[in-house]
Amino acid sequence: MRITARLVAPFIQLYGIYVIVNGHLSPGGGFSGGAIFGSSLVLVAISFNLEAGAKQISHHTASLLESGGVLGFTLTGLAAVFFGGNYLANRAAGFPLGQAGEFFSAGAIWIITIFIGIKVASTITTLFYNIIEKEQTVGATKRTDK
Amino acid sequence: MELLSGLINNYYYFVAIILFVIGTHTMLTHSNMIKKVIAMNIMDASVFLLFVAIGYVHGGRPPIIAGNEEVLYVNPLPGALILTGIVVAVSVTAYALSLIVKIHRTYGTVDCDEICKIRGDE
Amino acid sequence: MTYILITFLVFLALFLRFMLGVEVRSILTFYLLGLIIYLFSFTVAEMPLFGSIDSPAFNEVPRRYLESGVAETGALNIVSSIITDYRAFDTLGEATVLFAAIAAVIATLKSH
Amino acid sequence: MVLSEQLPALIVISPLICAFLSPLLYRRHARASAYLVLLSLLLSLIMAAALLIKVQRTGPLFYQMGSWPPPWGIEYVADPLRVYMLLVVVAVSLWIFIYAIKDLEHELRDEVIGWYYTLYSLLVASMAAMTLTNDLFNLFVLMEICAITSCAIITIKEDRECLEAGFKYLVLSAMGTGCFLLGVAMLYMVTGHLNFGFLQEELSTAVLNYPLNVFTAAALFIVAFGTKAALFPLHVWLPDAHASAPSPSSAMLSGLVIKIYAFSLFIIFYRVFPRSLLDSLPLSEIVLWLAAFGVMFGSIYAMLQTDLKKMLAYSSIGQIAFIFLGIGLDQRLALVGGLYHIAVHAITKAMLFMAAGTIIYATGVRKISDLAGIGRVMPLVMVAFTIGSASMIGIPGTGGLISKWYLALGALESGRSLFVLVILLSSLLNAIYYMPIVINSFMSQEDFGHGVKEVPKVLQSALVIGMVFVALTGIFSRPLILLLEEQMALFF
Repeated sequence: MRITARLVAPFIQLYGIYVIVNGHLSPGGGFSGGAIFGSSLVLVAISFNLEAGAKQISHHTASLLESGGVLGFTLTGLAAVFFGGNYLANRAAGFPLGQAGEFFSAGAIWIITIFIGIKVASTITTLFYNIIEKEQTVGATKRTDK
Repeated sequence: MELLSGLINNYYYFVAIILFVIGTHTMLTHSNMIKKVIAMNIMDASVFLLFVAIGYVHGGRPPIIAGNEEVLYVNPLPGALILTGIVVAVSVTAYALSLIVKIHRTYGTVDCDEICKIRGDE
Repeated sequence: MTYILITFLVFLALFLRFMLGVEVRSILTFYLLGLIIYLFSFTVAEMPLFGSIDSPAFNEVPRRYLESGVAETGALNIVSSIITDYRAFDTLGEATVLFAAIAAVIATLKSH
Repeated sequence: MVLSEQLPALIVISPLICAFLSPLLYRRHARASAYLVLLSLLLSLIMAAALLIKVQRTGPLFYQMGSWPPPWGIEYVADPLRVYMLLVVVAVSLWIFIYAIKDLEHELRDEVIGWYYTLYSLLVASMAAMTLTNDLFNLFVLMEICAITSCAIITIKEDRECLEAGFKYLVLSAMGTGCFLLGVAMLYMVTGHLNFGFLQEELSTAVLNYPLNVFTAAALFIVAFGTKAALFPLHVWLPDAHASAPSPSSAMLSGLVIKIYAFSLFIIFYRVFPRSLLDSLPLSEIVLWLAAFGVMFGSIYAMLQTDLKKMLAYSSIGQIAFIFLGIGLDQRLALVGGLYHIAVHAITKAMLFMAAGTIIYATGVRKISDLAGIGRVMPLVMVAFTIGSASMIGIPGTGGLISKWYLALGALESGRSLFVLVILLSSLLNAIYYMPIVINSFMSQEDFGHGVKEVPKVLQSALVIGMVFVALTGIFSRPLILLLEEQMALFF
């Protein structure tokens, strides 16, 4: 089980990143990619223990990434205002669209997708840790009571 | 008869409505909180099903543009909206579950009727 | 006209039955929901035909997304271009919901 | 880049950014985080005021998110009516926040206060956006943000009652949003639009082809918003939730959150459904009767309560029904009264909850019967409570009277004098349960029998601001009433 998890986890993470960055070309996008990436971290945490999972992404980093993800999204929108479009504008604000179908294309979509991916991945791990850690401490106190 | 043929033609919509009612029923009659949350998800899922079914077009392909040839694509808007809706439902579920964890810790039960009893005794 | 009244009364009755006993409650709910399904089935029978190209939902809005989406946003995946460009504010709201859920979970679990 | 054109987006974004920053900031600088929220709300308030001036001068502002024209993108509309509501939301939430900074210290633990700030600013942002949005699906997303955050500011308190109340609220509001989304799906199915303006255009033809769909959607909308705004038979969650929450949350929930749903229902009725449909359906009739029952029910139940905050919560059920009465009467003057009541009740009820919160802060007393003689110990708080009660009852010179006056005028003009009776009767009932508290607290022979802590300056100043606000709604109501009358003339 542990060996499988260790073997599989990097591939899942790689696949998650692939889904995120190709969101504008193929099925997928920030949400699905972020969920895939986040669940790989959860997988590691489940199959080893919480510390091993925490080594991959610490608590503090997760919350930093979380705020950062949404904040990046918001600021991208504000940047559009700054460049002369309306809020969250893409073409109207002059983001370079590039050649459709190329990897670096679609202007703000590319940026926003990555931010969403970061946000969703960190959300899944944070949710998992918050619920699990509390259970563990409660379980620990119960055991000492006995 | 008209009703029946209408239902058969639109059975996707009808199934969604039935699911919605099942969700409502479970939510209102079961006192177990976990079941209530599951019912909440069933309700949401039924509406998503209805929404996505609206967007389907016979013979349509997923809306990922490939090449320039004339192909029929399905309506992309409901899919995009439901992607948003699913994430919203997930976050509500996560919050509800954490609330249940907390309730279980303070009351020692996840059953609404028992909680009412406990509060009545106080 | 009567239809809307009935639908609404049924929903009201659902909430009113909190005042009754448990057995009466479950039987009543069962019949009421049967009634709702019956009423909704008329609505369903009246809905636009499933999968039809002429359905009102397939109007100029998705057509423009499909026809000029690639040129206007540069993304081949039209669903992506809708959620992150045409209707990006919805997606910002959605990311905010996620953030709110996290904040709510942490606030709830920490406060003990 | 013209900044004044971007105001509708910036007003929403300012508290949002603050919400994302404050958990990062709170860990190191707790104070700075509070000031950040204060600053962002102040910024929003200034921008909202600027928006109101601009809108009154140049007419409604249509803001296209992402520069995409309406049927394709999301549109925000700032017309005087919505900006009036926006201004109420931002101003009242700024004022409640001043109170919250101090009050929270004794109600919550230190670690969660930072998260409270986050949730609070998210709530304000979502409500501000709900007043402006012109898109049904966007409204759904905002409603969910609002639902989660408003539940979370209840359950954040270390109290088992809060958890249960919060869960009940969450489940029922999730059901409400479920119904709303089903309604949206049905409207989208028959029209293919989500934008209010386009929907209204399409619906007038769609209702001929698919009448049942449209009717069902309308019924579902009433159920959805009725649940969320605690319209009479769907109010079961409100008393527990509002009474057990921390005082600033109670003020926020009772003052603003339920109003915003009533306002959204109003906007959907008059901006989405075409006039001909409203005339042919008994929609407003249903709302009217439920509201009339709600007015009576809320007042009667409030009389039976022994807990101060629970009484205020039941009184909210009665007062929110006044707003629905305005919508239900479907008449110009009644709507002016109902919409003015939003502002009046938001300010008054928030102040009453603050006064109750201050009493709990200083003495720990929650029972109404224990309040005898408190007026001599805490004069400022009880004066605030008295002014608030006066406005609730509708004593001449207060905002409460003006809104009830317009409601009654509207009822008379549409030939429904029965509802004038309902309004009068409810004022009487309000007097029956508010006046004894006031009289007891000042005139009672016995002394106040509990220890009293000193009330911090911040709480006092918040109450003073509240008194000024309540007085303003009474004395300087003219400009607002004129604005509302002008706007209502567009609908009839």
